[in-house]
Amino acid sequence: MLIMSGIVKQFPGVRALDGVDLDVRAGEVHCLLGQNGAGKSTLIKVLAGVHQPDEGTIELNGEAIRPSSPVDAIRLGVATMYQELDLVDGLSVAENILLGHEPTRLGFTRRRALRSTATEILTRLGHGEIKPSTEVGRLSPAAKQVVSMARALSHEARVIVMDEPSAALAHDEVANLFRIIRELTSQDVAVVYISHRLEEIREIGDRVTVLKDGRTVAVGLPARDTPTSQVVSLMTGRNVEYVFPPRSGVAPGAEVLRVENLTAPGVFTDISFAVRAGEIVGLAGLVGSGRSEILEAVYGARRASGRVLLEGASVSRSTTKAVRHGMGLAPEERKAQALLLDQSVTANITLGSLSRYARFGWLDRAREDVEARQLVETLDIRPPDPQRPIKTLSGGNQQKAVLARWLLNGRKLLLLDEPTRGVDVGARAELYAVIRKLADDGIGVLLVSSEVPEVLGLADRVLVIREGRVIHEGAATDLDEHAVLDMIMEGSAA
Amino acid sequence: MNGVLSLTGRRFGEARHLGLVIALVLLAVVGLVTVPENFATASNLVSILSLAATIGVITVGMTFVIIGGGIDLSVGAIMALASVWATTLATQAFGPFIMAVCAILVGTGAGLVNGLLIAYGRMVPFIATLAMLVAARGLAQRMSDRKTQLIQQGNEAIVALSTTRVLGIPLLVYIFALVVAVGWIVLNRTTFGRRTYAVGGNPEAARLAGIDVRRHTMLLYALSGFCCGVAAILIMARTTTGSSTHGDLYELDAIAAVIIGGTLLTGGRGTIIGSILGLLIFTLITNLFILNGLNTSDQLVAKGLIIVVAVLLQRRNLKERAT
Amino acid sequence: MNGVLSLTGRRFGEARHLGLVIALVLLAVVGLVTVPENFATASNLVSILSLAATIGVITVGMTFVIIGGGIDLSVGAIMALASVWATTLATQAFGPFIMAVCAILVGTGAGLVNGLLIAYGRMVPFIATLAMLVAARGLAQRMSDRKTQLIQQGNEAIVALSTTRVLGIPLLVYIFALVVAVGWIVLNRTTFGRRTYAVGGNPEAARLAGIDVRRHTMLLYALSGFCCGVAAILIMARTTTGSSTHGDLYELDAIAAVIIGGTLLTGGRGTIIGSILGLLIFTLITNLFILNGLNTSDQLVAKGLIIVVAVLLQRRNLKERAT
Amino acid sequence: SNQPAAEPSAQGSAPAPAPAASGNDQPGEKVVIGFSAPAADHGWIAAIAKNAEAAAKQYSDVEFKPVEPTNDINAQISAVESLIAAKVNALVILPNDGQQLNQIALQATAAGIPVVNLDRVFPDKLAYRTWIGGDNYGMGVAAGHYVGKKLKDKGVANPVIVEIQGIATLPLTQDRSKGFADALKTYGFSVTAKQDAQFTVETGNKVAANLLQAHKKIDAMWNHDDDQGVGVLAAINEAGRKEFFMVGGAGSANAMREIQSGGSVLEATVTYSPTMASSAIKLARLIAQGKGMSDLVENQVPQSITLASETITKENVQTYLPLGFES
Ligand SMILES: Nc1ncnc2c1ncn2[C@@H]1O[C@H](COP(=O)(O)OP(=O)(O)OP(=O)(O)O)[C@@H](O)[C@H]1O
Ligand SMILES: Nc1ncnc2c1ncn2[C@@H]1O[C@H](COP(=O)(O)OP(=O)(O)OP(=O)(O)O)[C@@H](O)[C@H]1O
Ligand SMILES: [Mg+2]
Ligand SMILES: [Mg+2]
Repeated sequence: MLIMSGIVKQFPGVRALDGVDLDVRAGEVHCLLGQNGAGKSTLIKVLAGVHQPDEGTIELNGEAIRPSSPVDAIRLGVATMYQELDLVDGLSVAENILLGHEPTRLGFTRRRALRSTATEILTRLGHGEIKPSTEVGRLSPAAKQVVSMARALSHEARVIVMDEPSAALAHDEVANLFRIIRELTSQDVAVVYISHRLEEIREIGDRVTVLKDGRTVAVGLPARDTPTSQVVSLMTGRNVEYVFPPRSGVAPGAEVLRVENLTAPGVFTDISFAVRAGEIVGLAGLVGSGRSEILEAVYGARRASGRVLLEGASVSRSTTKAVRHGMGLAPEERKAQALLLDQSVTANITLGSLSRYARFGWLDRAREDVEARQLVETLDIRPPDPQRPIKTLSGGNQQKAVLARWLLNGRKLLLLDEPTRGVDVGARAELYAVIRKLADDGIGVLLVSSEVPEVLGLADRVLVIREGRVIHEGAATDLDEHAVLDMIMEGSAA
Repeated sequence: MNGVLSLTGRRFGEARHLGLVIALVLLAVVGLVTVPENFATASNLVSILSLAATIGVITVGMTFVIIGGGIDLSVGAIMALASVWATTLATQAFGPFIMAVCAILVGTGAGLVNGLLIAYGRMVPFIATLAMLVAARGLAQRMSDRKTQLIQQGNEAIVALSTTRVLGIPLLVYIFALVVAVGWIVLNRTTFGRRTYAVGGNPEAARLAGIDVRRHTMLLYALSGFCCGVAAILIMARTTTGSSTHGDLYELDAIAAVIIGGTLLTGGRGTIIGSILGLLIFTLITNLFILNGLNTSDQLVAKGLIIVVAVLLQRRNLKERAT
Repeated sequence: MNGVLSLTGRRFGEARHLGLVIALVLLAVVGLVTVPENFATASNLVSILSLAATIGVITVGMTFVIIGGGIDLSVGAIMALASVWATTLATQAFGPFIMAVCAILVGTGAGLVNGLLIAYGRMVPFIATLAMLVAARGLAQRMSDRKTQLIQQGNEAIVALSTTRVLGIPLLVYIFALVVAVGWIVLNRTTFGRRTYAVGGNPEAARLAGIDVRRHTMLLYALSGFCCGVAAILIMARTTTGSSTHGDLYELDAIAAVIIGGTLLTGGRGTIIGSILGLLIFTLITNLFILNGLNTSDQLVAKGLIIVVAVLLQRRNLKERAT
Repeated sequence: SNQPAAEPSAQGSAPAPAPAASGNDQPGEKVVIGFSAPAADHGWIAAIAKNAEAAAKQYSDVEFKPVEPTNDINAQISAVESLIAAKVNALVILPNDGQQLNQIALQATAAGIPVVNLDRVFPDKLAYRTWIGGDNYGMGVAAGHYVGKKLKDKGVANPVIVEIQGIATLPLTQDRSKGFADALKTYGFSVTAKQDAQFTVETGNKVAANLLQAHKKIDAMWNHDDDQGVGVLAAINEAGRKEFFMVGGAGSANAMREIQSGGSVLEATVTYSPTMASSAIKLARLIAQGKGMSDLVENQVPQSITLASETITKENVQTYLPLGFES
């Protein structure tokens, strides 16, 4: 039904797509796999009319098309959910969902129709509780993702493209998403689905196309039956064990962090726990359970009552002091909270430790460059050019640069909020190894992840958070995915 | 939970204006205490509104431009050019109606040029409209030969906008109110208005959603130019002249009113009501100073302090609501 | 691959400035053609630089503020206030050195107040510095009783900055060059400069990376105030006076120079060199008009057109490089 | 022809200077006269620039070299620098501020270029050869006498006298106000309220509108400048106020017509004539050619010439109307 062939897209200095083929059938879920920077997002942007291809053809239902703008693509029946949330904060949920094709009469918005259409779509998505009149800027990241999805569904589309829709979603939300996708495919809509989570591909996908370095390396693999190892080696060109690094078995050292009765009214209540040197502590919970806020409060970036002790000393609540005392935070939303998009990879990596390269405020740029280059190599950030503006990197590679920021100088405590969001399988394994190695070197790590297996596999100890309270604390080895999910969900329906 | 969120959302908006309203009320109280016999008279209130009318109309256009992520430095100059063009002897020969049409056409045209340069020439709005400021003033000087152009006999209908009163209020105040009302409706009730928020708040998202961002941007500047044209009619009515010196530094006042009214310079947020309240604060300050016989130097110092206090007060108010 | 990439990266930067350089060269050619005997003289070039010096120093501070995500409308007013304060009879009694120190302290102090209001009072920069503009001008008028204050006998050392020449170039041009050089170094070679880009580009990210964003913001405005203090010394040297009217509308010129130089009003990007080139373009335009003795109104129109052409030219050049 | 043109400008705004009786207008050696003034965004200043240019055009031996008018001191200094560098034979300078341009005028004089200082005066007499200008203090005095006498005749006790100034930071504004106050004092009166405007129609309108609200009953008003006076009158008409009389300043043609037609609150205006610019050019030419003023005995042009400020009322407006400038 949709055939893209020989697509080439050249950016200044990078050939992002170098002859890609894609063949999608009506009513199927077609998965697009590839490492960070393989060209997945670029390919779908070509399809969506955002980028014009330098070469290649697109055929929809047997007709050659050449979408020259997003409007064009939408009119042709291609709706897209982009990787980066692209919502307008100042507008309401309903206005965002129907942006660009609002119901109107003589230029006036038909507000009742707008609201009811939005409510309908949201209800269909299982999120009737999101009020259409709420300002989008005030929603949590997860809710924004839902709105973004609702927008894609608001079009009468024959093809719906989803670029990492599950990255910001927790377990139950993903199930919900899959329900919607099945509903769509049953109506013969084709879904192009991008994700780095292979188990999702296996659950929802029909066929898989694999990209590597801007080229198609496999077409139409059966999603359920292709062995993981084959997919991974196609993507990476080598065999990667998708496993967690072994725990060292050494008993954790002295207490690095102690949190006592941390409370922020309405967000989290009475949180107490400790992190020891060499220990990874995971926070599990639903989206919206307040884990990010706990991390921010510990870091001094958010006001809360209670005490935070670092190596026994009370730290005053400012991020500057937190960093000086040896903490580091890799925040959840990299674009909004972590990156200087216009700056080079180097400048982004060294931002948290500038004083390390300075004497009397004078920067030693050569040393800065050398160390950044080393990290780029260690973490395999691609393309491996530290001088490149970071905004030209793919999402996953940007995420690696965010982590790299805190690997530079001796941290005592790292706070990682969804550190593998949007990171591909191969790199994920490397990141796990890096995080484990940091712990083995005596750093305390506090980890938030919406992927329960990740928390269980990586952490030594797990805190389960529900509605802003700790409801369970115990060794990761004593828990399994089901037990955690039960705890997380329990009572949440009420 | 969600209910609470949307509720705070609405309260937030109200609280924002509440701060401005409190500031206005405080200023009014100061007026009542210091000059009781002159301040609260009908004629003084009418006078304040008449003074606010010209720049108020411009402020409406400016609010659109700033919400749409731009800025328009050329408003005062465009108004001057429109007033001069409409009062040349050649134009005046056609009578008051054509003069008004001429002012509006010239204003809209100049705004359109701004819009073209910014949307299609991709110039930074600050620079494009600065260039327009300079050029429009120059052109106005050329056309008028640097003379103040009086409205001739036979065309007093224009001046009548200022001198004719209905229910004790000059016509130009009604025009001001009309522009505000229409502006509010367009911004809040039409797709054009709502899309303005999208274009200013996240142009990339707007583009991906299929909005023609360039065309929309161009129209915003044309709209601002249109408002300048209307303002030119009002200033002609008030001063009985067209002049290249009209509207000097209006851009600063209009932008300040918009920003004090809660619109962000980065675009994507803001309200017409806020801008108008902001403008009324400025107008009221000047009125109070002159009623109290303060000299300009002291006025300036006091004005600076009042702005700071008003804004801090407003912020405080916001914060209390927020926590 | 890497070499090529970083090369294009560097080329990109050059291209941006290249556009400005081309515009400058074109203007110079116009000068050579229209007034061959007067334009390319050493004395005219020195005159251009002297004219650019005062506002140039202010532009350096403005570049920092704008890269840091802010804006400073009060520069001209702060310069005026500093010049008046430094030339009161009371200050003049202490001699030229203390006068200079006084100008710098007053400038820095006023900038610090801006910084405090913006960073800790969380006022929008536009409004806070607008309030400072108004208040500082008012204060300068009060202090000077609205009179121009002459530099007294015995304090001619200040004036000597303008009249003494080394290698045929007045001292104040050297001061200008020094400020530009130091500004460049601070912006490009120190942590302070790097942090300025971070604070302007993504304040939230900067905060989470451990930068004290508020303190840094405050310092940026203090720095801008400091530059205004230095500029006050230069304007005192050039005019032999302190006056509340000095630096009228310098804010617009400085901001325009910064923006034409490629710094974004949204912050996080920009260069000192670009700003200075932008400023020189404006100065050169003025100089050419002076030499050609054009009539004012035509000059304004021409100026507007030249700005548009220069910017479009620059954009075109960029685009060619990009594709 | 070497005779000055009979009619300099069709507009009539630049009055034709009467040909001198002697041979001073006979062409002499060729001279270049540089001219620098503030930006012409004001009727009076515009008239200055036009008059200067028209006067220069009358002489075949004068090359007129104006530079970009500007309101920025720094730029005006630069402009004069360029004229010095161009080695003109004489300079006519109307400075934005005499004190601030003093230094550069000194430089010009030092470079051997005679400077004719027009209107706003340089504090240092070494800075210029000749000064010609209006009498700001005298202008205030003239207005003060008109107002004082009229109120005295009417027998008004404790009159409300309102003054609308021009740009407050100009020394000339302060001089005018002082003359006004001093003259009023001789009648036992004083100014009740004063506010400054910016010499533009619009600011005049704004200030007047507010002042009228501040004072419900006014006896007399003096407005320093007829340019802004158009706006002041509009505000008065809008408010429908008629209980007082008003005196203008400078002497624009428009104000004179208003006086002539009667029925307006504007009863008189005190002159500050831009014709001084024509004279300044003539003086600069004479100085550069080393001639004197032929009506005087002296061989050289005098060091200073002050124009008298005259009071124009309905009675004498006829004679002044041809000299009025279009604001
Ligand atoms: N606007 C751009 N300018 C220059 N290079 C770009 C641009 N957009 C993407 N690229 C480059 O194109 C390549 C493909 O990027 P793309 O975003 O398509 O990857 P992806 O497969 O979606 O990766 P991820 O899984 O990390 O999201 C990368 O090398 C990236 O750096
Ligand atoms: N700006 C805000 N204003 C009001 N409430 C907010 C805001 N941001 C978050 N919240 C609320 O705070 C709670 C925690 O939010 P958040 O979604 O960040 O938690 P989380 O556990 O970190 O989830 P995630 O997996 O998305 O990181 C939620 O109830 C959310 O609605
Ligand atoms: Mg991607
Ligand atoms: Mg979170």
